[in-house]
Amino acid sequence: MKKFVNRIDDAAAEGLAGFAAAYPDHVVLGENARFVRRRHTVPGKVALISGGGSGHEPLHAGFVGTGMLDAACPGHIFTSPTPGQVEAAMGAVEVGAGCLLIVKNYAGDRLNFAMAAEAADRAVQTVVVGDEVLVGSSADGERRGLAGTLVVEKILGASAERGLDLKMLRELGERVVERTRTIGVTLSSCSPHFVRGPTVELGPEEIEFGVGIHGELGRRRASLRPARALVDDMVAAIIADTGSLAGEEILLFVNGLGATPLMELHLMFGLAEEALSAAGARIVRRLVGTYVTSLDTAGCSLTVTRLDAEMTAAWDEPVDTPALRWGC
Amino acid sequence: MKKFVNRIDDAAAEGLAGFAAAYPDHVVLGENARFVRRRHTVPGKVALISGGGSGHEPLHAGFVGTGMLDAACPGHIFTSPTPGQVEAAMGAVEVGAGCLLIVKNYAGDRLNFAMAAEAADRAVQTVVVGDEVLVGSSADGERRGLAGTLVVEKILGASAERGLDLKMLRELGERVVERTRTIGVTLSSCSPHFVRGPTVELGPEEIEFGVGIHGELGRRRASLRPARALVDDMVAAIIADTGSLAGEEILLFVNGLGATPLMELHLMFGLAEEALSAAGARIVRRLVGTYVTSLDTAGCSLTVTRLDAEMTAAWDEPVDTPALRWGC
Amino acid sequence: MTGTEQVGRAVDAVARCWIDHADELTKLDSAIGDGDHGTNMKRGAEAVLAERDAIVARPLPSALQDIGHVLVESIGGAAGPLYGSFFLSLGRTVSLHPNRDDWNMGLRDAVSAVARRGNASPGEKTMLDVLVSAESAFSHGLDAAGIEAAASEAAESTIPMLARRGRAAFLSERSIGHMDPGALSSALAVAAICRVWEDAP
Amino acid sequence: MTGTEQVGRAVDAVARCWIDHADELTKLDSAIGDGDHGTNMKRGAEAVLAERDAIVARPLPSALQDIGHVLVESIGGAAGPLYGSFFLSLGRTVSLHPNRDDWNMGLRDAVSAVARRGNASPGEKTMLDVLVSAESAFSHGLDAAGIEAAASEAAESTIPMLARRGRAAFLSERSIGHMDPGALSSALAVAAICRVWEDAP
Ligand SMILES: Nc1ncnc2c1ncn2[C@@H]1O[C@H](COP(=O)(O)OP(=O)(O)O)[C@@H](O)[C@H]1O
Ligand SMILES: Nc1ncnc2c1ncn2[C@@H]1O[C@H](COP(=O)(O)OP(=O)(O)O)[C@@H](O)[C@H]1O
Ligand SMILES: [Mg+2]
Ligand SMILES: [Mg+2]
Ligand SMILES: [Mg+2]
Ligand SMILES: [Mg+2]
Repeated sequence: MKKFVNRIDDAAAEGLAGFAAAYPDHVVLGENARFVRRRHTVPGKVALISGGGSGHEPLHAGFVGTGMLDAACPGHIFTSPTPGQVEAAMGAVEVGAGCLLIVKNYAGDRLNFAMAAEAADRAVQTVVVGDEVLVGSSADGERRGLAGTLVVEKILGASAERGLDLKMLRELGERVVERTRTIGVTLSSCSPHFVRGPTVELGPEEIEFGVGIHGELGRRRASLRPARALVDDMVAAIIADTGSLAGEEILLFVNGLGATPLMELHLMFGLAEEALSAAGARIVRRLVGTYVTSLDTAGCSLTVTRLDAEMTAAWDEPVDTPALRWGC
Repeated sequence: MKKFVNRIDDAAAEGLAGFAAAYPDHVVLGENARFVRRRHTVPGKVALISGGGSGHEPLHAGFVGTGMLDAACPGHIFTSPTPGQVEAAMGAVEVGAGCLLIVKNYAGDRLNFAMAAEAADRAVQTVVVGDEVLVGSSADGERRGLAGTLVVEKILGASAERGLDLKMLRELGERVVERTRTIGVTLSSCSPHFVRGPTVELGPEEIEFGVGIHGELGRRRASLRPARALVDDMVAAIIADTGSLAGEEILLFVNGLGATPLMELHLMFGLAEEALSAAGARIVRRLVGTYVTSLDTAGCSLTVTRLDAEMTAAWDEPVDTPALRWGC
Repeated sequence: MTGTEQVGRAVDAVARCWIDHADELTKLDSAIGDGDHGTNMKRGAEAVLAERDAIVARPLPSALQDIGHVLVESIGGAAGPLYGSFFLSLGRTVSLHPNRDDWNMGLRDAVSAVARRGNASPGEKTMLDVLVSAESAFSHGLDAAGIEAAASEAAESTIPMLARRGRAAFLSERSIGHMDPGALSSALAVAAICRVWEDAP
Repeated sequence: MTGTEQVGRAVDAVARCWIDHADELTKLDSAIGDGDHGTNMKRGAEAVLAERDAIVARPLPSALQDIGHVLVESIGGAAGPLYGSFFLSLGRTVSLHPNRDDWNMGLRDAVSAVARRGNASPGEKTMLDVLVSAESAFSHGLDAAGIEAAASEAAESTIPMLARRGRAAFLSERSIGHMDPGALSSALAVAAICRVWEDAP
């Protein structure tokens, strides 16, 4: 798969360097690019730190800034960052109110962030994000951390700016995760720099249903159908997981996985709003775009967050990061 | 090429309907979706209207709102909108200070917008955007309207909010076009809904150099090389067109053509900043992302605008549109 | 056959022809354009067919102008205004019951309207090359078959041309070796009209 | 051959092995994971090789812990902390000049450190399946060839298993029929060490 790249092994590092060059007012690269931190920290604020493998851009470094993350640790492509990176980030942005680590539910992320937390000589708490809708037989299984991570980071980011302490933030984070469900569909898998060709080969009429954001196999192979049928299946899977959404105030977030044009994401958004409204849900907040990706994967995810007053207020708060910006 | 779509012929209309559903606070769909207009017009302001074929999302409807366009007329995929659409848009958003039509330099766009202007019984002026860098033998030819259109719309949008009149806006627009140059490179062409497979077949080691935003052939076929070599060629082509950029204050805008992941765009941005700085240019404003696309084309464009004080100030003004948002 | 009946049958024939050749036009426009000419002309044909009876019921000049308006508001892109200008101009100049000379003058004005609208001249690899040839064949008194042949040859003649107008012009030399899609859609229309004219002069 | 010399040759052998089999590990991780295990282990191998002389010059316990730290800070992903925990634990328990019993106790602790760190147990289609088998073969007094065989069989035994830990667990039944990439990288490491041990017991 053709890419804009120099040396394959430098793809993530050169991408990060370009990102930092593009947003000099927002972010600063930590020493030998081990983390990205916001230019100005806020005295007394709990430091929000996240991170994960590269290849999900703009997640997480794109969400460093006012109203969201204080620092993000990018690992190699699809590879969790090391404990040393997380420790270095904590040292750079913690201002005495402790650190809240926002960790997506993958073994690599949890293992590395846990080692950093253990080694840290400061107050550290962790929120594990698992927002994947479980499909069929995996009902008892683990939920992957998907696009809902953005919602968690936005709501916690605003709440931290408002002065919530470490414990309250962790509890709020866990509540947001509980009320956030995501399901993704892939039309064609990505071709990571280190894999010749796509990770998963899909035929012209095949899709993967219930996918993650690492180009890996999803929950099941399915056939390509018109968008309305796909959306109805996705919404049905969400509701099977959350229970009825009738009367619920929800945030609907349709996210591109990297190579899906905005016209198609808008189309899916319109269908999702229709399907959810038909199920009795009230869409009160909306986001559509390419935010939590899997390199050059063609596909999209639907995220539904059941909002309460506190979450809605936090969602509306100003945010000024490279990838998400409103109100300031 | 697999897509999220219901009926092929409805792809653009359903995408537009989803877009309008996603941004109820920003935009309103005109009668039977002939145009998209901003929710609140500004008394006494010159109405800025643009448009073109669908398939370039978020351009143009994504730039409707405070500080940018008042209305955008979307045609079918890659097909200019009709005079009737432009006339309807003018009727909806012109508030007595006349209309400035921002028209990309394509026969279809110019012919249809010209027919609308002729039929209009109000003050109408037109800015034709041709920002393409001319490569080799086509030196005397026409310049296509590419990603630089965003820069023109942003600068004119802010200036219109500040009260510039129709004539001053048109002159400013022409000046911005003169000082804006764009060159694009495609790794793989797009597969429009109405074409089975990609418009242009490129081999595994082939790229198109000097491309437009309609999936069509570029200026010449070239071979895939490391990103640094591609960027050096692109910057050299820009400078061959503009003359030396030494000492110039410039806006650097690296734009994705639809299916290129952000990691690669950031990488290209970093290389472009290096190459332009080496050529003596001072990068004072920056933008990177997927803004002016060609459906699912894998590729990117480099846009350089030589800024003066007025343009820089207008660029910095607040903007609140679905696709571009800062300062408010 | 009354005038309007002939217009009706011409409308049906041209529309049918554009719809049936949409894929071919798409292929040509994919080679040196953006691939939409096939769907554009198909959409225009369907729009005219949708109002065919109303159009045909009107006096010839209005019918032709209606066709022009419908094409402008349905085809879009470069082809819309150009085909629209052709029929709008034709409708403004032909009389209620035009004889061959009236048609002659009408067609001449219509072709120059297209040239003016598109600021193009023959030899620039556009639909104009076909319209000019067909009109001149008509004005030289050729019969239906002769006009159809002229149009078809004109379309073929665009293959070696360097495009100077429209999207293909951006490709400079790379436009050489491909037939212009608008030239083919024009030649198809001329052929369809000629056959209707031949069956019932 | 002195202890440290043997460690040096073991380090070279394991690193060489992970580098040479990177593509194979990538292929396995593409089937039921995200495809990065090959490059992850290659990066870890190169990082240890870069500090090989400094590591080998140190007393055995520190050398093993250094290897653990280097692997944690270079591999990343799930494999980093797990391989790191193995060597960190081994380095903390073995004495300066361990005999077979010392190695036995050290390996047993190291394997349980991995199990604890990953919260995994044998039979869950992870590298632990191989480490447990190899350690048990060692503790039962098998020779190098025997231990290598046990490790290799354990890797094969992961093919029919349903993954319960790590990325592959998300695939439930779809993980069946593929060898676990971490199991192969562990088996390769065991084989490399056994051969070094065999050449110079
Ligand atoms: N200036 C012009 N004068 C005459 N014909 C033109 C001109 N520009 C374009 N055309 C015709 O339009 C055809 C392309 O139509 P179409 O593909 O529908 O529009 P677009 O180029 O906007 O996609 C070309 O093949 C050519 O024949
Ligand atoms: N909880 C765990 N316990 C033991 N081994 C694990 C665990 N999670 C993952 N692994 C091992 O890690 C291997 C994957 O490593 P790697 O691909 O480098 O990390 P990632 O899965 O983060 O991409 C798996 O094949 C498995 O052997
Ligand atoms: Mg990984
Ligand atoms: Mg077109
Ligand atoms: Mg076209
Ligand atoms: Mg992996």
